[in-house]
Amino acid sequence: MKKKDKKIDIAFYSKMYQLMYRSRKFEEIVMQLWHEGTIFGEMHMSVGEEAIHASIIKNLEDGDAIAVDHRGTAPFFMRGIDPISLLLEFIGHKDGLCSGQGGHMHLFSREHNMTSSGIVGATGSTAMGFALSHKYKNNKNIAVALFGEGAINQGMLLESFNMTSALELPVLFVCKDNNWAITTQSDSVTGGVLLDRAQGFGIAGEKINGLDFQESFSRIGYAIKTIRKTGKPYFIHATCVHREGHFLGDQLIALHRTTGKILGDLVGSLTKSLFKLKGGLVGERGESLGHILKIMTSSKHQLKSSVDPLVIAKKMLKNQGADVLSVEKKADQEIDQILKQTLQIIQGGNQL
Amino acid sequence: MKKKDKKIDIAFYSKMYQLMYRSRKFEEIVMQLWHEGTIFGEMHMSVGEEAIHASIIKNLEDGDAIAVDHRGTAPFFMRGIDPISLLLEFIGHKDGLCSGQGGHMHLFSREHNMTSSGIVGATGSTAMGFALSHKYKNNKNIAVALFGEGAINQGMLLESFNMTSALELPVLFVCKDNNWAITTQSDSVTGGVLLDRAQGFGIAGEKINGLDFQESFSRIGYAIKTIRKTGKPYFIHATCVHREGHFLGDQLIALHRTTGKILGDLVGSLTKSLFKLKGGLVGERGESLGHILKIMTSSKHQLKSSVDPLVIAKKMLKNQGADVLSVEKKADQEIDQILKQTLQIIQGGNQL
Amino acid sequence: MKKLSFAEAVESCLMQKMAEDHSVFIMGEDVQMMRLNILARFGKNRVINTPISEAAFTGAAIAAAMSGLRPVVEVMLVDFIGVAADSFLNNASKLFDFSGGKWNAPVVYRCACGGGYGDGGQHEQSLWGWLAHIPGISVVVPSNPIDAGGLLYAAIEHDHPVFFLEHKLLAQNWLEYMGIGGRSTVQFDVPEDGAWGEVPKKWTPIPLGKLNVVREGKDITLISVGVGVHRCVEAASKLEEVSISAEILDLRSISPLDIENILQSVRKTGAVIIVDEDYKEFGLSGEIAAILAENQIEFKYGRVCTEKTIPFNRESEDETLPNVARIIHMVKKVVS
Amino acid sequence: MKKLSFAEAVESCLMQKMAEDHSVFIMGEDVQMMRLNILARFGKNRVINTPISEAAFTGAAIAAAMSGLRPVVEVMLVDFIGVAADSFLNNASKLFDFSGGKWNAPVVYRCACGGGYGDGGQHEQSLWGWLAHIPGISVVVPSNPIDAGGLLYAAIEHDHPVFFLEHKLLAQNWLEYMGIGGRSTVQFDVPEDGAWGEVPKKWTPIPLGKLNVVREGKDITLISVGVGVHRCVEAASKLEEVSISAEILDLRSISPLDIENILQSVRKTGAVIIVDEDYKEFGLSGEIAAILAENQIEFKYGRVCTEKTIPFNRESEDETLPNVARIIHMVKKVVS
Ligand SMILES: Cc1ncc(C[n+]2csc(CCOP(=O)(O)OP(=O)(O)O)c2C)c(N)n1
Ligand SMILES: Cc1ncc(C[n+]2csc(CCOP(=O)(O)OP(=O)(O)O)c2C)c(N)n1
Ligand SMILES: [Mg+2]
Ligand SMILES: [Mg+2]
Repeated sequence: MKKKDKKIDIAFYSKMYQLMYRSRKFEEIVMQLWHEGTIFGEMHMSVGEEAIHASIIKNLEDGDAIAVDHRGTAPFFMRGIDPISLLLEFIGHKDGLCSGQGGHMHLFSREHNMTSSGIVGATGSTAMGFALSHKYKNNKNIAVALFGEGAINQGMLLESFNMTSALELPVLFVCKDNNWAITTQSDSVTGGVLLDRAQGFGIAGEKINGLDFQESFSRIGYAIKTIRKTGKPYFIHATCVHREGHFLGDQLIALHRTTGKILGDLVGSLTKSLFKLKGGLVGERGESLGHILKIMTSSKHQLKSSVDPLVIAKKMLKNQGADVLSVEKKADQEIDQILKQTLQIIQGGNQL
Repeated sequence: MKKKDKKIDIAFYSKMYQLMYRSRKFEEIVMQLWHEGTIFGEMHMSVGEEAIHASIIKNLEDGDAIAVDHRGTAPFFMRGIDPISLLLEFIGHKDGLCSGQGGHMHLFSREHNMTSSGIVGATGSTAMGFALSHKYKNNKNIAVALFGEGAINQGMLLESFNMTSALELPVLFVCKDNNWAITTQSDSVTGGVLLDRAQGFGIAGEKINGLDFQESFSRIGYAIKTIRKTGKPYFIHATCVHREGHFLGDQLIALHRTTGKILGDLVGSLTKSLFKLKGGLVGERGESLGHILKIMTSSKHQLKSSVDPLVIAKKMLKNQGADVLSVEKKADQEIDQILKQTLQIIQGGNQL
Repeated sequence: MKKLSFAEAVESCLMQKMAEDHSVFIMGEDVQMMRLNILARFGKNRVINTPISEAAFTGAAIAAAMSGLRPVVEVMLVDFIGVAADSFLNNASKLFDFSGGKWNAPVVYRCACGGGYGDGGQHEQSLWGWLAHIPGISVVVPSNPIDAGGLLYAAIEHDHPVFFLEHKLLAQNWLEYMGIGGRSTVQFDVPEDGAWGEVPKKWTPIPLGKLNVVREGKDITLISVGVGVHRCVEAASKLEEVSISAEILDLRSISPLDIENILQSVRKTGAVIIVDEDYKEFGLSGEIAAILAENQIEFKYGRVCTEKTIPFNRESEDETLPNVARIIHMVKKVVS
Repeated sequence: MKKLSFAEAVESCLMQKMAEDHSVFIMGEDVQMMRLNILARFGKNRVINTPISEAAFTGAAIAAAMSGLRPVVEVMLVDFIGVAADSFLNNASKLFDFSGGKWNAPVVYRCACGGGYGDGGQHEQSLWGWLAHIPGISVVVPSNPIDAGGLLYAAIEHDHPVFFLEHKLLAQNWLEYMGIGGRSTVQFDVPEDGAWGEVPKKWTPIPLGKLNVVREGKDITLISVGVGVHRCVEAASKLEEVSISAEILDLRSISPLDIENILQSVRKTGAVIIVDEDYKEFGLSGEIAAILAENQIEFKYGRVCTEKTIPFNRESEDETLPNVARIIHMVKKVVS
């Protein structure tokens, strides 16, 4: 029995790794297009969150809804939405998922019951609405709300914690906690412990290591089963990292990747400010500088390969003797193909 | 030592009773003026909350701020704001506290750092702003946020729980819980336990019997001392009743006070609806009726004299041999005088 | 036809629609008690009480609508939409465009609005122009029972978000609730023809964006909605005494506006006054001026609006809200 | 005088004001990192990082202001004010009136606004007309560095709530942040004269409610704010080639409006076009039409505004936001 389980696991987790790997490769194309200036505006990546998204997707059924925040690429890609239509949407092409009208922060797929929003905290009420609808229609579907740990201080999200609990609505709340909200370390502006907070609204939950795809899959699986059984909300507090920082071009991340140039510029300007005549006490000023430097250095943690969910997954699979390489190779080819086709469409002059 | 304490207590609690009694009598004038049509619009009373308000006021210092919700009469009266100017404000007179521009839901006294708002949940952020200011100015003052248990599901209030906790701001959150928000029994739309909820935001707190002026005074006193010492927020969950219902003219309350007429009208109309052709299943319909009747009867509880904080206080003081009667008599005369003077001003044709 | 109050008309239409279409349900604070008849008939599953969490439940309604239901969400007073503005500013209004026209949300937000009963500046706003500023939502303001039912019917059938605003001086249930409270000692200037009226046995939709010519005239066009329409009617009959013939347009919906018929009337009269209980600046009164100007119509113009925070004092309140005297004064000023 | 960017001008004014007046502090999400220089100089107590709780901290700022402080609160993008709308709709705007004029809140809400860099419809709105609809708040929109500093100075000194909106195409820090991200592969239509300019060594206030005549002309008046002003300038020089002389008014503040000088200009030219990046309907463009009409001015009229949700696609976006071609087209249509 145990052995058999193991075997199934390897095959299964290889598939899961494949999903994560494909998503990562897909996002690398997105990065490339963004850096080339083909994609405009902001671009928030899901890189570092893959284990969480794969775990959710692999546990969902048809008809389940997902309300996605500003990091939509991985969830939409993994759910099986045509990747070319996603890329075209990011580019603003008329054949994009949303006819080029939404862009990466406003992805919608009616077929998949998937929405997104660039407004922090909006996913709570959206997921609640889908859940309400499921309950109204008396089906066994659930709804997932995705959000970061920064969003957990947004009123409308907190309201939906309460309301799903009181009205018993089947919502999986997934807090992806990298402890950063743009440049703010979220623990410095968040009171209490998140699990207690959920509990305070009457919502059961657990904290998981969202970098570990095995743990994530099994705990999120448990959560979703529980929701389907009870019809009540459940809270998953999953740690993660954002290897590309808040968004592409993030200066905190650039700081660590480039050779001091940005830091030099910055320190120059800061030093000037520090020695302006009027202002805080000298002690306060020194403290400020220390504070700033501390913030800057602590973001570096997210870049270590030891916190990359793909590296972690790959290592485990290799140890188990899985043929990771052929998985990757196949995915590389697929993603390559996607890029080629997309470029063809764009160059075809079909742009809006 | 113990004996002396007791003695001090009686004198002190007599004063506190006096405050509560004066407030009640004052509100009775308000009721009268409202029923006569001299006061327009809605009128939310504090009747049944007196022990809580007296306990707060008796523990505050000059400079402390209070953000009051829609039940402003008792807190403003007890804090020492000229009662005539309050009455005139309720009437909309130009010599009212706010020149007749605000009315009973929008009372402001700059001198006392007291505000109010008719928007449910707004008091949390207002109190937080005062607390922020106290901290900025480095004084030892605190700020109090008053709200009902219905308000505790309003996002901006929840946000201020978090923010006062994370930023360590000296706010006393006082939830006056009568378990009613207009016609909704709040426990039917509220998830979890309120103390846990506060705790989930990192805020210490306790539940008190807000009908009992001794318990209220000592626990709120402890809370305020703690806040002054730590600079952190504290949560008081105080039970109370609203003997006049949500507002004057409340039909649920009228139901219990009149002899069945309203109920008769209602049941007639309901019965018609119940037997309309299309609609819910017969079982569901019966259930609805039961549900409605349950709601109607359960509001009656608030009218029992055993849950009147004044009755409770008076009994205790009498048992201790205090001369409650002379306290009341003096207050009666004072309030009488206030009414007379107010009427004179109004009849003086000085109206705006 | 039968005579119903405004409130009864709304309720009877809602009941009919709920009986016809199982996807219609109502949600909001206190709806179980406030809509007792509907609860009794349709049960708790279709009359859902919410916590005081407007941001969450207005947002949830959008998703419910996206998934095929037709929620009628009550926000009590339109003033309270402030805590939930994101849901119409960035969510309901934008979904259809963002999705490339592939997804829509047929949600109705039902709110009481308007003043004239002494409830102060946070409970008596109109805000229809404020709502209508955001592209992607419709805003409907009926002035009488038959319109209320017909427009609500159309709003529920509409495939996109609609605000349905009921003036408290028309909707007896709200006025009783917020202003009268069982007293016989207070009186308000309730327009009889707005609060009561003949309605059909069976409701059919009145299309959004079609104004109603309440009165024909030739010297000036008075444009209004809700209670303002009745104030105009009263003013018009007094103006008749001084030989000024006023045409009255009841817009019925603020967004979409019935531009064609506005133009037609003002082309005829050459003068227009907007009577708008919402705030004067950056609102409906300006929009109509712009529409006339951009259509190269020559017109004399005036507006009678709420120009500041509504004061609590009853007399000041009556002066602040558009009233008959102010309308007459403005008409005389404009046509002279 | 020295040459500064728009962003530097705002920062230098803020620094000067913070040095002059200890009651001035800043608060908002990420302000410690985003306003690094200010943090370095004034310390954490005066540069307060908040959670993503706009409703709570915009509300708190009002009370802080009531108690004698002068908060400059950052709401990042004006689009995000949706979650905090109650604080300006029912609180900041009404306090002074409610208190009978006895209490006031000198709070400044600082928000980035505007589009033109491909960020989609929830991040590029202008909303100044929406804010200005509510009586009791001022709304300021500078179009260049010297105005930005001078108006911010006045806003901080103002005794009532002020929204101070910085267009992202002018404020380099925001554009870098939201649009460029360190890339050299993207370019945006940044108005040079808006993003850079001479500023005084020491800031003094520019009074709210005073427009700036950017260009004199005799055939038509173009009225705008923010980036729109620069689009008008570009259009005007092209119009000169076809012998149309355009006068350009930079309103600088939407509320209060400088009615007198608007009237004066349109009296002279007899024609006006409002170039408004905010939504067309129920907004600024209508308000100006109303003001002209109620002052019995004869005028030709057109407006070039944002008419729908801003699309993500860059070309559609540029078509949706007011641009030079649309302005020229409208001018020709109106003056012909
Ligand atoms: C209501 C609102 N406020 C602010 C923002 C700006 N903003 C976008 S993402 C973000 C940080 C979110 O942090 P978190 O929830 O932890 O998500 P993460 O970006 O870390 O995934 C902020 C402040 C916004 N989009 N909406
Ligand atoms: C944002 C908002 N939503 C709804 C209302 C209408 N309203 C006024 S009081 C009230 C109930 C409040 O209940 P609770 O907080 O328990 O206070 P109580 O009236 O019991 O003292 C409601 C829903 C409001 N004023 N503001
Ligand atoms: Mg985060
Ligand atoms: Mg209550």
